[in-house]
Amino acid sequence: MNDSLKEQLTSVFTDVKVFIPEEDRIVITVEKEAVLSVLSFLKNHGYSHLGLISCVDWIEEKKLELVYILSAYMQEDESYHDKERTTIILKTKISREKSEFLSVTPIFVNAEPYEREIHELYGIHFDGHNRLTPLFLERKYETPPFRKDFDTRKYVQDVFDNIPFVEKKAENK
Amino acid sequence: MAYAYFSGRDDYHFDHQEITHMDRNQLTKWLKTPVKMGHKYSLHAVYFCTGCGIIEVPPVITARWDAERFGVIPVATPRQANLFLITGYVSVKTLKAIIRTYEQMPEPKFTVGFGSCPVNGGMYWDSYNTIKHLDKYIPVDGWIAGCMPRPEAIFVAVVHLWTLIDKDMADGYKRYRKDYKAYRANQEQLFGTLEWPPLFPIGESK
Amino acid sequence: MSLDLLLIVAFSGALLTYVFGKISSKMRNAFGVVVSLALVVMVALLYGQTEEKIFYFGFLNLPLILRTNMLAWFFAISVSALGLLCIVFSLSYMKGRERGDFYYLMMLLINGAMLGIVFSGDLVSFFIFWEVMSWSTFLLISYNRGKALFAGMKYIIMSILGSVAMLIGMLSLYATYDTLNIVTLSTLISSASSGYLLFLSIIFCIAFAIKNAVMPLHTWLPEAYAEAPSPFTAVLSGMLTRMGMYGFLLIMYVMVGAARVLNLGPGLFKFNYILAWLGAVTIVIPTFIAMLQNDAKMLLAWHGIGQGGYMVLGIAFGTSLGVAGGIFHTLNHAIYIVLLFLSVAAVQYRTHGERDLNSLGGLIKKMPIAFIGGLLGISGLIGVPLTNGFASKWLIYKTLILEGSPFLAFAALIGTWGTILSVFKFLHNMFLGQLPEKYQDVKKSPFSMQLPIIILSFAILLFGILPGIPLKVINAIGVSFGFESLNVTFWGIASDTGALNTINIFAAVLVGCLVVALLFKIGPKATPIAQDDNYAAGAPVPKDKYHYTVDFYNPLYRMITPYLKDFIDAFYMKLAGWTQSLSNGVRRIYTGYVGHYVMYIVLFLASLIFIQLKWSPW
Amino acid sequence: MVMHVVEIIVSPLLALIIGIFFLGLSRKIMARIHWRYGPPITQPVIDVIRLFSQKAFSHGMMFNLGIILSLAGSFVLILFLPMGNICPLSNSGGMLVILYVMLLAPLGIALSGGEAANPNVSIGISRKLIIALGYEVPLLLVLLTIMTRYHTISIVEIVRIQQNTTWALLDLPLLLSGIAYILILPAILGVRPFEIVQAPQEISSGPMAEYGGPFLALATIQHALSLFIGIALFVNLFLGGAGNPFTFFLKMLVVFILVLFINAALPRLRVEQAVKYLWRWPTLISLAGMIIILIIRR
Repeated sequence: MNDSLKEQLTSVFTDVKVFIPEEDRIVITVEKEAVLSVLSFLKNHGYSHLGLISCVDWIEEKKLELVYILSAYMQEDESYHDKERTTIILKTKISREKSEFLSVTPIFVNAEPYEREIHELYGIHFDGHNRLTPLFLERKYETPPFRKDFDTRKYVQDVFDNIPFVEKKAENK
Repeated sequence: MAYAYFSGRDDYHFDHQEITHMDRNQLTKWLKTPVKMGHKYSLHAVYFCTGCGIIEVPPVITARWDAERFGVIPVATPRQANLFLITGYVSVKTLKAIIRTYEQMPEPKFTVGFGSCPVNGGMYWDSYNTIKHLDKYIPVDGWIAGCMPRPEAIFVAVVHLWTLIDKDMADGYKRYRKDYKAYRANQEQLFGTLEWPPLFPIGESK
Repeated sequence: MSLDLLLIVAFSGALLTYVFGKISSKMRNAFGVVVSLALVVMVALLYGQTEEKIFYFGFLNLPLILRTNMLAWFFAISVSALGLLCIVFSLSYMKGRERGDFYYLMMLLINGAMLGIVFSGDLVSFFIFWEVMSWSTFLLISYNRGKALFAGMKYIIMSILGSVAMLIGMLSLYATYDTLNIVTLSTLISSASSGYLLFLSIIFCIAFAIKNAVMPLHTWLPEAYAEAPSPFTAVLSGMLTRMGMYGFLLIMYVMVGAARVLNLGPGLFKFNYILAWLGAVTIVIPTFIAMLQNDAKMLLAWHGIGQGGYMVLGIAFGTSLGVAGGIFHTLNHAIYIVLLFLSVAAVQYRTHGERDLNSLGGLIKKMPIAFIGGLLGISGLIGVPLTNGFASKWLIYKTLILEGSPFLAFAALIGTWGTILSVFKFLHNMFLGQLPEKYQDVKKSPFSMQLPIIILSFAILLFGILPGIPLKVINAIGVSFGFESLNVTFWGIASDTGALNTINIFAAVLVGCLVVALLFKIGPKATPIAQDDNYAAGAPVPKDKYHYTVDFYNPLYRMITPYLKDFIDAFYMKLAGWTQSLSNGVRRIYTGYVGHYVMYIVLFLASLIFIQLKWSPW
Repeated sequence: MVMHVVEIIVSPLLALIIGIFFLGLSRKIMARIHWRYGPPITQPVIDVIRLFSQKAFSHGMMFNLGIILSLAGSFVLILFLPMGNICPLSNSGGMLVILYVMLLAPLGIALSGGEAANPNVSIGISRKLIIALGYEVPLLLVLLTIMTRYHTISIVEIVRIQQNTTWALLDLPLLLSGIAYILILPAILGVRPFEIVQAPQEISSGPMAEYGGPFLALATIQHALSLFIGIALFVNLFLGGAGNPFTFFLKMLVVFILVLFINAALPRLRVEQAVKYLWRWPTLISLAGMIIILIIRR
């Protein structure tokens, strides 16, 4: 089954690398241009549930890697098909300096909050996303806080440790 | 020990002799200091369950460790409460709600930080989004250290709170009124501008 | 003080006000107030007199008779007093509106017409004044055009139907007894056959039921109240609609007489019993419809219908307590409904005519006087103890329970609880709750608006705490109808099957409030905070994002809405539609071609000839 | 005369003590049902003392007046209820006044809460009024049935007649009405399954949401009094009142513990469900009772 899907993918798309690390898991690595088409292809093949979008910061090779995790819904209650057991992990890498990518909300509507989160924490701008407003954070960060070059200690010292203890302040006065 | 308790004040020393024990049935004390006794034995709590501490609260208020024995019950709104229990780490966004809720509680009011995170950040000591010391923003009368403290720790805290109330040392609300300028300054340094007006006139605080 | 002078002052005053209006508006306002004040004084001087004046105007050689007695005085004093208050209120309400002279003319004309109705001693003058009142009411209802015109149409059509019914009754009376003098008639009628009396009562009661908006003849009222200019709506709801009550009393207890009217008709279907049931229906259904209204004046209008049910129920039940309760409730209802409409008018005046309950709110700090008026008004409407509505309702309930008709009593009581829901929504949505941003700088209402509101609020409390004051007059009326006298004290009714003693309740409430206030003072003084500083789970309550009194009773609405449509109104509308199309069909006959007319004539003659040849009737 | 004044002073105090005692008892019994030790029975007193010592926040004039009005209304209502042989205002309007004075308490709370523009308060008020309309329908039917049966509108008379003959609950024609009243008693007292108004988990205690300090203390006292009133009315109407306050108290205790078990056993209904229930079975039963009475009187 998975092999058949692999063949289909490789036949349809030119620059996809598909490998199956273990049973029920397919890892697809594509160039960022092909992501949308591969996603819609997979969706048409029944993998219509976008479980998660996450992001990895490969700081050495100056890349940000976006990871889309897809799975299929159960067809009937009695038994699994191995298709429904399968989890598809679709990876693509984009440049770190010019961190822009296309939004997948046209294909998966529920990608909206995931992309807002990634935009907030990794500073990736998604074209075609209708509201990239802050989701979690209260404060503004000059470098997005989940990037590896964000110096947490320094930030904490600058922000939280700079706020004095009230007792000391009262003594000083 | 699964927990340690220490006061928000430096001059409070952890001493088993000084600790007030249950004196709810001593009528003379009721006649002498009704207000203190009332506050000791009817602590209506707002459990501000920010993090993992939420797990410790249900056993405390239900059949296992029935906190209602001591008159400690959770209430619906801060207006009705006089004990503010912050269980778990405090993120920047949560702090806003905490300050607002604290200012909405009627005086006298007592605050207890539950777990290591509100004390000094705990395991979030270098997090980009978790304020480390809660008592920089609102006054805290007592801490329950530990990650996580056992539910009994809450009762130890309550007993220590009785002692503090007896000794007039549970004066967090007075400190807040006295140093309101400093507290407000800290809050504004963190948030920029606050969208609610000052609780007390700034000029009054000296 | 002579009656003809009173009426001359009333009508000439109205005309002179119009004339002065052409000169200057200030003069007009002053003169209008003076005239209505003079009317109050003159009526007040008539207290306790019984006089009768006969004028021969040679109109069908019928004498025009004016007479006064306790009943007439009771209605006249409330008409003139409330008229005065509404005129005073209008001073600032009508400022800067077009056709002010016309407005004042009509107000004063209606005032005079109502005085004429209650003082007229024969049916001809009664009918004339009645028509004057109806027509000028129509003109004022359609004062602001648009929807108001439609409402006025609805009103005038039903009112004409009523007048026709009354006319038929009068003609038959004239044909039978050859006089229309009420006093003479009341003596002559007592010997008439009960079938004829039933006919009379029904034909007249149709007329008065339309005016008093008894179901199923109520449908003109809601739009009329909602669309008329607010101070006039107060007059309309307070006194003008209640002329129907005067009519009921006139036909039932003055002309036919209590002895006969209470056992007209067969067995269970006695005339007054059916009327009482109509009253009960009129209480329940409009009260629940009022709950669904989102328009302040519409809501009050439906309550106007419902409260009318109490009065009809009271007087139709025909015990001394019931009749007293019915008459007393007429006065009380007049007071508090006028107060409520004036409060609404005050709010409208400041919020640019805003009537929609869902877009008002939080005005208590801005317009405290209007709020007090609204609060006391709804208390009277509900019948909270120590407000006037309670005393009259108490009388009605007591007689209903003790005379063994608990179902009527149940209808009355459940009507009260429906009232609570809807009027609390009225108060909450207007004065309590969230203050919209756009009303942040609303000012207090001007003094000429506050004065009537204060006076009426005071009256509500006075008649609630000392109901004996009006009850003495009402008791005299009841005695004149031939009921046994009630044991009226200043603070209620003494009786062995449950007495009413408002002074005790008053003392108890007063002391209770004082004690609790002292208790309240024990604690430290509360810190005042802003209205929007609320606990909403640590988040700020958003301003103007939403108005959380919209759909105040949503769960209840979902349950009861399907059963509460105004089916009767829909039916009448359909009827009107049919009539219109029919008359359109008839109009097609007049084509305008001479040939067609000639053809009609020829056909007619041919038919005549045919008939003559066939049956030879001539 | 002196006796009268003494009664006027004593009966509210007695009612207050009994109500507060009931509050404490309810918390204790509920705790035991939950297999907890529970607070001391004086816990409500401690709470009230504590609340009176706190510095509350006030939203305005009506916010203060409303709560005062509501508590005063409850105190006044107690003066109309015969408690054993104590009834200060026996002939000042009878049952009808009681029916209407029952309004003052919720009306005061509603006015007071209305000025605090809190969404939860508004929701709680509307729920309170709806549920009141719900249980008033059967309640009115029951009361009218009793008043028709005994042919008086004075509650003292009703109690006296029952003392001379037998309890209304055991008087066969009134049995159905009694059952209907028992069915709606939880709704009148506002306990589960009708604890819709101040549902702490849902709308953060509804009309009480903005009350703190002395306000909440007065509200607590008012709650205690309303418990007393609801049960005392039932005892007076159906359990034949009592000759002296003590037996009266015992009867109330029995009824209250019954209600407590219902409260402990059942979950909370939604508003529509509650109103549908109240308008179905209790209404039908009380209607049948009224029809029976009417047939008997004919």
